[in-house]
Amino acid sequence: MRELFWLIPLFPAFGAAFLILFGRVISRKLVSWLAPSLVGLSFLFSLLSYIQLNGVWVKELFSWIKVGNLSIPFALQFDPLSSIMAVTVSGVSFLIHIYSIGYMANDWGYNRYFAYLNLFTFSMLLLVLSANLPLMFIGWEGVGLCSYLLIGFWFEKDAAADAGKKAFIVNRIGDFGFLLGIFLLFTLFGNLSFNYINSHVSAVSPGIATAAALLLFVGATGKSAQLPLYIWLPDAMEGPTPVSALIHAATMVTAGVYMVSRLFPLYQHSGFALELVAWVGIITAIFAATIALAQNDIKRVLAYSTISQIGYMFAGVGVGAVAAGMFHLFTHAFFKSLLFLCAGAVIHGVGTNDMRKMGGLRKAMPVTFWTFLIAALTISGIPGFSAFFSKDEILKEAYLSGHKWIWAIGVITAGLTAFYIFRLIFMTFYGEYRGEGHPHEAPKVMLIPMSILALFSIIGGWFPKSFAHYLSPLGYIKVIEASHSLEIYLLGASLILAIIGIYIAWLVYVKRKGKGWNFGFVYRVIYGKYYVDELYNFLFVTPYRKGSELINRYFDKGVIDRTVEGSGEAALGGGNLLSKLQTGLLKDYGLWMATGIIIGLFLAIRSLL
Amino acid sequence: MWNFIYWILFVLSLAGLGVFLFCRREDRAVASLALTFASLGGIFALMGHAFLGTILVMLYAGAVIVGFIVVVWLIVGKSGEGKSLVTISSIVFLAVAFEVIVLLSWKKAPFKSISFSTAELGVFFMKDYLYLFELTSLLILTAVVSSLVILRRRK
Amino acid sequence: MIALVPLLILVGFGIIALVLDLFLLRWWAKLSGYAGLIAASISLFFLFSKRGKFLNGLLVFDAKGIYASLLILVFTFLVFLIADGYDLKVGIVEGELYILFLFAAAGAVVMVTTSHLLVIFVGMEVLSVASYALAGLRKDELSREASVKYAILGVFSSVFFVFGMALYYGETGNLFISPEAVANPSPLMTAAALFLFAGLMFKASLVPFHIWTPDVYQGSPSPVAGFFSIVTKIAAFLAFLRISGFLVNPAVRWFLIGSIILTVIYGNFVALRQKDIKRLMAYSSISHAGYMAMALLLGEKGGWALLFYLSVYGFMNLGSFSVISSLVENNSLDDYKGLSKAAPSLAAGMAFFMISLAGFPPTGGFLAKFFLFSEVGAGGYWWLVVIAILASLLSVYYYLRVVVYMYMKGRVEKPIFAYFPSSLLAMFASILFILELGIFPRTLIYFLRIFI
Amino acid sequence: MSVFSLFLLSALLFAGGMAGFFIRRDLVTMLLSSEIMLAGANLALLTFATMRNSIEADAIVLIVLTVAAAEVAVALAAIAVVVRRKEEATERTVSEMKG
Repeated sequence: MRELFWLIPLFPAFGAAFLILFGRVISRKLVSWLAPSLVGLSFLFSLLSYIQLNGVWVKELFSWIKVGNLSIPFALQFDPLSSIMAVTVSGVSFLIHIYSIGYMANDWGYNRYFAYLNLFTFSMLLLVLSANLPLMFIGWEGVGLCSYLLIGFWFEKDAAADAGKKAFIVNRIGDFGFLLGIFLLFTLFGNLSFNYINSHVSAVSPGIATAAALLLFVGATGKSAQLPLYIWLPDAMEGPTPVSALIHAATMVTAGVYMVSRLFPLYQHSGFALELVAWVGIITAIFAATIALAQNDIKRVLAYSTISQIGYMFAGVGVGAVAAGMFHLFTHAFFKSLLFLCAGAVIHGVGTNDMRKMGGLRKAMPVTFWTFLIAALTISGIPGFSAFFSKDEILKEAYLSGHKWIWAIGVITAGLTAFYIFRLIFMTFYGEYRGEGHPHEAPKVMLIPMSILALFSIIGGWFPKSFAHYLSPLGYIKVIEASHSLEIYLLGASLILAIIGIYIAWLVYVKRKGKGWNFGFVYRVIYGKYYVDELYNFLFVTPYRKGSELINRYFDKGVIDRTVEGSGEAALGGGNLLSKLQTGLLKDYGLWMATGIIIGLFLAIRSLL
Repeated sequence: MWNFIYWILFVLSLAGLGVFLFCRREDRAVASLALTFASLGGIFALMGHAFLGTILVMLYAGAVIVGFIVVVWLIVGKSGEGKSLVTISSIVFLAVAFEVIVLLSWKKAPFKSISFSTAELGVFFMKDYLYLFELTSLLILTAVVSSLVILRRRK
Repeated sequence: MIALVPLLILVGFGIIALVLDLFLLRWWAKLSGYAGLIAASISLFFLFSKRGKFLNGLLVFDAKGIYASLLILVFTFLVFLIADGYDLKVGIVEGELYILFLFAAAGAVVMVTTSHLLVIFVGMEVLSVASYALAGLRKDELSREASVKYAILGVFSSVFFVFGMALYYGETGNLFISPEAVANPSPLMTAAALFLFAGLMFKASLVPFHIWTPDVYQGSPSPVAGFFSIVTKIAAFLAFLRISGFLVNPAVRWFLIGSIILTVIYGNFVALRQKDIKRLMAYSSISHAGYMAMALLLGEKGGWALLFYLSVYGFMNLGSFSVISSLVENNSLDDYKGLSKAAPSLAAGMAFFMISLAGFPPTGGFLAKFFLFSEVGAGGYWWLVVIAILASLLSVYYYLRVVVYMYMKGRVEKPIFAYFPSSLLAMFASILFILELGIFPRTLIYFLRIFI
Repeated sequence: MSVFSLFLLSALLFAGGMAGFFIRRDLVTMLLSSEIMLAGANLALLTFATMRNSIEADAIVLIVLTVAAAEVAVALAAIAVVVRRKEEATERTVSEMKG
């Protein structure tokens, strides 16, 4: 596979080109076969390459740009880090392609949808497999563009078109930083390949490295929806649900984490930049989790959850545990896309996003329920499920590297996560059905990918060797060993908080409704201490819900949205004002030119003195 | 004596400019500019560039100004003031014709030691500035075609 | 003398077309126009090895000039293709269209293959005089207005150039642009430089001499606006490049830098609110002129980045104008609503050009900006690059607005458009070249770096 | 007659022409103002030529005069077309496009 791995991104590229050119004339059936099978081929090749991988493979396809001392080959790189991404991206993308066959079956833009989806997969694979920054930037812009196209896919809805625009503009702000970062690195190193930068990073002063790292991180916050550039992601949920699953949960939004991991030595050299990454990550994690507590739109809960989980990954990478961050990225891809696909199945069956109009779907949609439950248990960090391993790896590393506060916030966030995700489960699947219409189970073509993802959500964390060992050929991944007792103590803390979170969710959303469900031993243990319910409700749940609503209303909608929209309006206003200068009258035009000349003459006379 | 004539021309050219700037009537403003250009032609001749002075007077005071007057006449003439314009343009035309004759018979260059003859200028054009000479003819051709295209009415 | 051949071919075929048009052989006149462009381009290839100075140094036939001439011819050819369908539809069945384009292109070629100020001036005037007529071709209110405005402001600005020449002559005694002369920072030379710059900035649409651009673009027939947006710019920027030695003088440099800053800000901000596609393209071209002018700060060193940018920019802009022309003077953005359903290929093409103009990879628009900005940054103007990139962020908004109108807004009545085969050909060729320059730019860059 | 007075006249013509561009209200006279500026520039050229005693300036002025005549012919034609339609030609007649 060493000679062939460069084909991985080309399969979906071919599919996208074919569908864009001939999408109007070929039948849906052909598209249903073609688009997923091409991504399937990518997945197959990634898997085979992953198995055979030893060391770092670089393949230079052709010399893309060669200008003086700047040489940018069109080179792809397959190494432990990119192999994880390639396998994850192509795998999840493959399953979502299949799921989409069912989900989009009745949409008039079927062929266009698959063209975009293939194009997205291509761009994402290019992003992760590129061996240098400019090529990565192409993928980076490409995924942004596809995301924009797919968010606005149902552009008949104004909200969708607006959301697409918002996503695009916010991402552009990030990309601006990214591009400046590339320019800066170019002037510093004169070579933009990752391997070169990573091995020569000690040649520059930490201050300059910090500047470059932070500029790139601006791009990462935009793409990965971190504070303060996260606002586009919740709105992005206007797109079709499989798109949310693929782009806005499993793959594209993790690009920032991947980029920081890729250039980890640069961040490490800077020190400050790495610390900032960790703090931005963990603050985003808890911030988004609190907002998720009060959402009623099923997809918005998941959107904030995504922001929060990516915050975890950044925190992991930021405290120096690249392996842990990547591990969580890997497991997150499965359980978060599963969550979205389940949500999609629910929306498909009920016809609404509003959880208040759901309830009691357990019986109508059994498969969806069980897979959803698996995903929920995974994200809550219940032992045995994949995220248990990855999340606790991050928290452990944070603790061991001395970031005790980050660890504490992380543990609290774990509790909040468990609460909001089970709130979602209870509101959706328990109690009485509160909506209209007849909920029905999704078709098999949707259920099969869900089941596969459920399986991976469970076993995705069972690695015989740790991620750190696998990534160690990169040279900058260190393996930390903790004492066994400390590890158990650390695990216990987050586990207890998670269980408490689930329990409160149960108390609030199941028990209080009077139609309780026997929740096994947890229920029995705390049975008879009913006042705890009230107390928790008073002390914990109500303030929190109020607080998160406040944050949502005043900070999220008020400050950040206002800033973005405000600057847009300011720009438009500025344009209006300046365009007044164009009066249409020749004399005013002449006046402009005369002014120019007079200023010029003034300059000339000044140079005399 | 020449100095005196120079200063008279100097003042006259500025006077023409002044009238142009501050006269209300468009036609008179344009006609007064003929005075400016005519005096400038004289100054050119005094400087030893009699040929250029002739060209300037013919081109501007003659062709261009009369052309402008025609256009102004198109505008103002519709309000019944055409007659005075005809008078003005005839006066300008006669004056210009007179000056051109004077300038063409001009031999002296009172303020210059060496004067170039028109023949020398021709040689210069044929040798050093041949390319520019040809380009100018291209320009004139383009201008003719352009004017025709602009003036053509819609079919 | 042999270097005159391309010019002679252009003018010769122009005159042949003129005669044919006189005898009402319109089709043959058009053919003569095409033939002239092709023959002149071919002659450029053969004459590439004959580089040097001709005609007492008035004609400088160097790699830069030859490449720019080729660009001018290629883009004029594209304009021909665009105009071909357009003239039938709008009722301009005048063979003069092609004749004027040929003469204008000849003027532009004269401008780029010289380093003598007077030749630049005469070439510029040939280009301008033809342009005034071209702007007024459509024979309606707006077109007439565009023609008059362009002509009066054009004459006004050309006076600046003449005055600059006079001062330059006063200082040096001739009008050849020599490195020693332009590097002289005497007050007279500074003033000369500023006046010369003013004249060229008018053609290149740099603030505050940009002011004619939106009105003239809006009023002119679409293919003509496309022609103005690129051929005039190539000629102006090449002439600029020849006199860029003036920029060692701080007064002149700051004059240009100030103008660049104002240009990128003004162009991008005002484009935000435009409702007319041709006005939008005009403001977009103003802002692009601002980016390109940044390369001038590096002098000859920035020449290759400038020429690469011009090559890509020409295809992007003419591509958009091929679509704009296909909508036959329905230029409001509202006319683009629902175009994606009615004319998917036109909409897709337009979307592609907009994305390229906004500078997204892997289109050529990205690479052009990338090279230009990194070169200017490496030349020590980082802060200017930052301003330019910040301002260009805004451009994403208005370029994508066009895409949004085409793809994301429906309407009841169908958009009015026509498929012109030749115009479509121009569109596809542009797409191809933009992708080619974006993905395999090596050959061109190699050429530009070696020779320029 | 002094070089200084010639330059003064040239500058006055240039400035006066520029002023005329803003003072006169008709397109025709605005165009003519540009021609006065041009005459100023030509005078400056010839003054330099007198100082340098060179024939080149004569050639330059001759070409500039021709160019100006060509320009004016086309501009005048454009104005005449407006006049034909609108009965007048001030700057307000041609201010449809703006913004």
